[in-house]
Amino acid sequence: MDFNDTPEEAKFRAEARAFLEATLQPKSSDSDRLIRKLTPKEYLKAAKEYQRKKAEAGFAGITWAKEQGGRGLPPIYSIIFSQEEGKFDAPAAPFAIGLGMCVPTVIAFADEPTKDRYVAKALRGEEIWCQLFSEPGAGSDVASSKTRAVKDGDDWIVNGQKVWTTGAHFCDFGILLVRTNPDVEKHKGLTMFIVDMKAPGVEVRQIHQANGGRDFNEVYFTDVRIPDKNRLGEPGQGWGVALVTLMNERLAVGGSYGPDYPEIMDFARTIGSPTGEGTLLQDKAFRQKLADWVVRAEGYKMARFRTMTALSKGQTPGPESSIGKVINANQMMDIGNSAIEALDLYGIINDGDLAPREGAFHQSYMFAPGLRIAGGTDEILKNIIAERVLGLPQDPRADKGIAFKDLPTGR
Amino acid sequence: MDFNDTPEEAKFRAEARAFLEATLQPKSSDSDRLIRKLTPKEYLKAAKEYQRKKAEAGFAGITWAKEQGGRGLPPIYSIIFSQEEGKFDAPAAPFAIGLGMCVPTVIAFADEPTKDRYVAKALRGEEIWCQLFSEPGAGSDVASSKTRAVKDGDDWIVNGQKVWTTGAHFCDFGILLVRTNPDVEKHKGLTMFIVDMKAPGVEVRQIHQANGGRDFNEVYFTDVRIPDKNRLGEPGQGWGVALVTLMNERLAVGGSYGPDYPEIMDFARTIGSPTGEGTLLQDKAFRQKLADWVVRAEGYKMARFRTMTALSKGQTPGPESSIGKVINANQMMDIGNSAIEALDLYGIINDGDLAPREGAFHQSYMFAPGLRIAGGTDEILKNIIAERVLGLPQDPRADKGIAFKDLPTGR
Amino acid sequence: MNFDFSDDQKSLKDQARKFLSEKAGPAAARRVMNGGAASYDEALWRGVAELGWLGVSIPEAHGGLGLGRLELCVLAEELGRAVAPIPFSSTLYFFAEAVMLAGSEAQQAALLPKVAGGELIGCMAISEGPGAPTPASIQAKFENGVLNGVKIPVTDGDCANHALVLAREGAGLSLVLVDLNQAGVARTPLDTLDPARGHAKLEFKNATAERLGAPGQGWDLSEAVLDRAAVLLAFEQVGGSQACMEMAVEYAKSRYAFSRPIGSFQAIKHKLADMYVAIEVARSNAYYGAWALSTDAAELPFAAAAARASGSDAYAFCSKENIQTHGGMGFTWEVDCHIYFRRAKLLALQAGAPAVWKEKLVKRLEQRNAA
Amino acid sequence: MNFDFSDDQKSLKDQARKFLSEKAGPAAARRVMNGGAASYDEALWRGVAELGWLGVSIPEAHGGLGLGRLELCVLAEELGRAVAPIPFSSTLYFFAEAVMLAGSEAQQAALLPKVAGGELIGCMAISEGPGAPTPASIQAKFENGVLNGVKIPVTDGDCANHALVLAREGAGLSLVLVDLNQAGVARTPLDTLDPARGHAKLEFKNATAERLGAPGQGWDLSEAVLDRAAVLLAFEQVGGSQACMEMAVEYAKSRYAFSRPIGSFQAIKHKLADMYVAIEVARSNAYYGAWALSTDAAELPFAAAAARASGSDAYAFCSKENIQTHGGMGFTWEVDCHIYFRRAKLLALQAGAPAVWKEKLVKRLEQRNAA
Repeated sequence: MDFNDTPEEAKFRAEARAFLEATLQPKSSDSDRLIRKLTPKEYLKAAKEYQRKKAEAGFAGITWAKEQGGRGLPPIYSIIFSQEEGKFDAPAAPFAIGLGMCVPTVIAFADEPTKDRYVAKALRGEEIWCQLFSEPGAGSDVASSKTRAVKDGDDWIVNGQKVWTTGAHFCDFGILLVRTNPDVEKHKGLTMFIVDMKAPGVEVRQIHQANGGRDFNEVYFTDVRIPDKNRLGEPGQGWGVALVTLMNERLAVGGSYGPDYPEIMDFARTIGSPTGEGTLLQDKAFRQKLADWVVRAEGYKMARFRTMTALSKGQTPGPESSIGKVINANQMMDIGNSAIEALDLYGIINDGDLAPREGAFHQSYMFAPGLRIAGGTDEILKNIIAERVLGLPQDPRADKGIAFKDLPTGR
Repeated sequence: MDFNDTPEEAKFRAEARAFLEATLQPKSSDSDRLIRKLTPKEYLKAAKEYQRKKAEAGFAGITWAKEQGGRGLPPIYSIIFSQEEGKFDAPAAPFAIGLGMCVPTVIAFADEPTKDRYVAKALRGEEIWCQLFSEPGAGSDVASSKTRAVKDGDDWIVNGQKVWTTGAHFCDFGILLVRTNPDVEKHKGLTMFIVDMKAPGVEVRQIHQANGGRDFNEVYFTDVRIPDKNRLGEPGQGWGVALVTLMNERLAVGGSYGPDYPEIMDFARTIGSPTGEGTLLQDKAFRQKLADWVVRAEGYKMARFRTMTALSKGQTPGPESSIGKVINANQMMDIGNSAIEALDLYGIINDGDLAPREGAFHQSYMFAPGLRIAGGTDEILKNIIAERVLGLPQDPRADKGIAFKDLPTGR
Repeated sequence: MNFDFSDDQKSLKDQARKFLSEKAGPAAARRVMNGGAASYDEALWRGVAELGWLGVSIPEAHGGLGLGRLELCVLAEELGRAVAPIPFSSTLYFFAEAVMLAGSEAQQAALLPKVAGGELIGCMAISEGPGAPTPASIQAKFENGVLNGVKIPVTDGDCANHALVLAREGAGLSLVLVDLNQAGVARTPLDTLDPARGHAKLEFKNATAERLGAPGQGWDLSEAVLDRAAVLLAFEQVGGSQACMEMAVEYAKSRYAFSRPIGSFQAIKHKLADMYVAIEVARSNAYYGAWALSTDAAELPFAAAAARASGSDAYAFCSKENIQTHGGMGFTWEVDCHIYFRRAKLLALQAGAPAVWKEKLVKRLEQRNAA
Repeated sequence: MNFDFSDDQKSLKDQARKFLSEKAGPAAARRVMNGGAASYDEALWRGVAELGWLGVSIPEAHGGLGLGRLELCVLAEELGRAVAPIPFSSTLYFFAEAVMLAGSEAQQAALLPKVAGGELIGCMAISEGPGAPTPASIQAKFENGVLNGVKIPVTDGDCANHALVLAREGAGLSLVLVDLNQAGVARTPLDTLDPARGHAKLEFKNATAERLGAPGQGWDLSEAVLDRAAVLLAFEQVGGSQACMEMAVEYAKSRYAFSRPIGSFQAIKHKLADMYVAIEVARSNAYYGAWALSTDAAELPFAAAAARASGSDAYAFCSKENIQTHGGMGFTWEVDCHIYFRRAKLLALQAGAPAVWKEKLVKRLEQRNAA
């Protein structure tokens, strides 16, 4: 039992490190980051530039097959690269979903000409992709999507709305889950398409979030024409295609979000305890809570090392990696809340300039409620663990054998 | 807003107090209680004697109609009596279920001759009643009882098993929920009977509990004959009868169980903190937990005063009183656990003689898991609150329109 | 046993709910959040004044209705339910309570009628920076009728025209009364987690001020005021929690997932049942606080701490899980969940953080047992 | 990255599970609980000795297999899973670890072969009464090779033939080795929450004893032993938690209520998912502890505290909710739920209560950051 790379992994890590040092700046203070210093437009340009260099150096599509321009390596290698990349100020975010989830789906389901058209350009960062699954009426139950596509000659005509789309405003293409047959069971009437985000009838609007931010979009489709050759998989097979995409989502193992126990521990040294005796860090009640956070954060970190070990041995991790978000989102909220309450009334101030240190806790406190929902609510993730890991029976299904158009919707 | 009795209530309280002082000893140390000092046989005798005196003094069946030998007063008066009775060493427990739940059901559903036969004797303490609903295969889902009753001339012949019956070994009669028609939906094939616990074929066995105690019984029925005149309600109407019994159960508002915050606070003064600095009561972590217990215990106490106020105004409290057990059972476990862990390894000792003070915490820690289940699990109580108080939809029903005999049982 | 509000008080409650459902509610809060001219809803404030609510707890002799604290509790619950964007709590729970508790006859005669008439917005200024204030931490200085120092943050400090300020006077602390509309006072508005309520930093440079109550009594006095405010804030917290639960229940009944109302899933049902239990506990403790406040009972410090601790916990839980129940929609600005979530945090901090009150609760329990 | 047990270690695990599922498990625990002749399962103990498990961590030079700590962790998990009623932890995690850590060459040569051979049952005696022991609280006294004092409770003190006792020696504390089969030692068996394991009160009256390690090093030494035991106990806790979860899952699949398996109700599903999460966290921390123990890493004190804190929490939760999942049946003596519930409490207390370890965890975090 050890934390060491295999010789091959160590060699790869060294190569990656060399490439990154030659290409990027090490991570610096928040304010110096590219994402802060550059305009969105400049940042996107830098991101595409960086992606091109990754591709040229062979660090794009690390796990993809060679014939797709990838490197054909096991997943552990892309984790090793991310570990190293994480130490630098890498403008990689805009490609995460496209190359992590969308293009792999294209590779899995598109014909050769289609792949030739899209895959290489995506890998070289020339085109960015987004994922269009969730709808206002189809969140946890994404298979009940009702955005409609109707065949018209060699085209399909799409009308409807998607929501919570990351990066829709700067993306070139998306994979789009639509309803092509409302007369069959909900899982059987869906079809997946490649959609040109610049096509007429596609309208992107930013979502104003509860925390004040605007990180996601709504995408409206009005008589948008999609050629049938952009179809991924057979008509009615869309759900199967979507499952492959979501499977890839799971492999993108989530890290920590915002301040965790080290940050609140530093903070606790500098603030008085609620009882007025000593610092917060000296407060026994805080220390017991801190221990719980440490145990969860370290436990999660070690669980990821176990996952990496499995990957390193060529196994693919299952839904058990769902535990990450359940732990982290709630811990993030709990830690943010504890820091805010330790400030007493001063904690209500939400002004990065006035209280830069506190700012991080406010941000994570206000973002955490969203994180408990995004990419699967706590409740859905616990169902996944219960059913797919522990093998418990599914919830009773109210939609068995009922055509989509006849399903109760409460409206 | 005040905590005072109305003049009538005050007058009644004084009468009750006078009767109790003349009849009982004030509550003394645990070891001096009748329940400890007397043999079970002697205790039962004392209980019957006390019940007779209550009846003679007009403090039995306080809420019952006059023609049933009751006093025809609103429920608040029986709560006032219990408050006063609680200050004395009253051997009242053996009658709680019979007079609280069973006999009121008899009164509600039996014909005059039957009532004449049973009610007065029960009220005077000459006969004790128990409730026979739960079965090994029908706990939370008591309507799926499968103890069978088959008509045979003017009798019914009963076979099956009931479980978790309090006092079955000393009871004279019970109300028994049985399946008389398995060919209809489960709620429609049940019938309620009065059963003579001394009848041939009735066998009572004590249950050995997880905490080591033996407070409940299993009752086996082998070809037990019950005359049709002992039927309560029409054949197939048993579920409606049972609901009336369970409604009365709810009115028997549950008090606190075992040591609560005052006891652990006293205890915490005498034991060191887990950090080795000062006493447990001085430990800030303990103090925060203590505050939560205080808030729940006081909140529950005040909630009961609100219920009493409603009763005092002639309203009947609804299922909201279900919150009591959810709060108390978990708090009891939490407090017991905290006391045991504060003792460190010494907490493993479970010996009343060696550690009398600790004993109470051990007892409640070991009994609490049962309390979370008895009389409705936490999960069932939360469903009741969600459905009957908040009006949320029922869980999907898998048994709609299916005959009892065809219901899936997993066996 | 009559542990409930009277019929008159209940009809005041109904009247308040009717009025506030038209004039206040999340929509009004949004108008202020989105940065209207004022940092509070002036029309709503005038309406509340016209209804006489500002005088409910103020004696008739001083231009109030002289009804009492139970009526104020009733209004507090409804204002909390309506997340009302007005300086009601600062003016009545803190400022007016302090004046009635310790103000001289002259001070009461000068200030209370203005409060009752809606001409005076008051606030209380204790905090001077991060962390729970202690007698030792207070730096603001009062001497020879002049106040110097900085208070940050001050709830409603941006719109109030009078403040009660905790400041050093000689060896001890005193509570001093300051007219904020004077040269010696500088205000800086602050961005907070609850933009529907105004907050400011107040800087005093040789500001004219007068003491309220005896010199050196400032800390005990402000603790006494906080106890009274705690009960009233607890009712706002109960009202807000109730609003969250009702909002979540309605959504859970109408929102379908997997072709069922999400309220038919136990994960949601039990979440909502937990809200109900938390609210029942908080409400019952708040009632006890109301009784103690209205009768000036010796139990007030204990009851206030219990009411505040459970009120803060209930609102934190209900506002958080109301978002969760709404799923993605709950995390959008357009849906009202976050307005309650923000207000819950303000109310939990306004008179001191939950951990502070839990410690107070235990201290008072020890004192009660010692007594 | 190779953060997992080796294939050899995994096959040892399989072998252990196979053996223990036949020879141990709740049934064996019940035999001891119901008060057999001995306070432990002697046949099982012999079987374990024959398999060489008692020598797994002991060097070959002293008659062991010299495999190491990872193998011991593997066995600990399986013994925890099987709620084995034998003095394995006292003998190996505490006694043998202490002897290997601080025993003289002579002491090791004299004691370790007997441990490996199953002739020596050891125990560790620190507690002298209610509450967490501190350097100041220890009263037992060792001088001139003689021990006096009382230790209560001592896990396996009723069946052990040797004990390591923490006692005052001059100004400091020392760890001393006592043969329990001598006139100067009186044992009184104790009733405990976990009757499947023996406990006793040990009274020493001029008992012959010898020091283990340097004089005055007793406290630090016993802390070091507790750290090692903490990791191994954490594996027992993980094994026990896993057994509870599997038991609950099986029951939830087969038990029907409302004509559905209760495992199809989200209240049960999410309860079991919470168990799974708690176990994954505990297991991962335990693995970290195993790595630190097996490599004698500087991280051991930190890793041990994290492993113990999460192991105790996980087992407490899983054993409690396993009862709840079983409903009424879960509260009967005949169903095994309570056997795990009882063992969970013993394991949470055996090397010191959870709150003690959480405080240790934070202290060590502070030290690590300071370093």
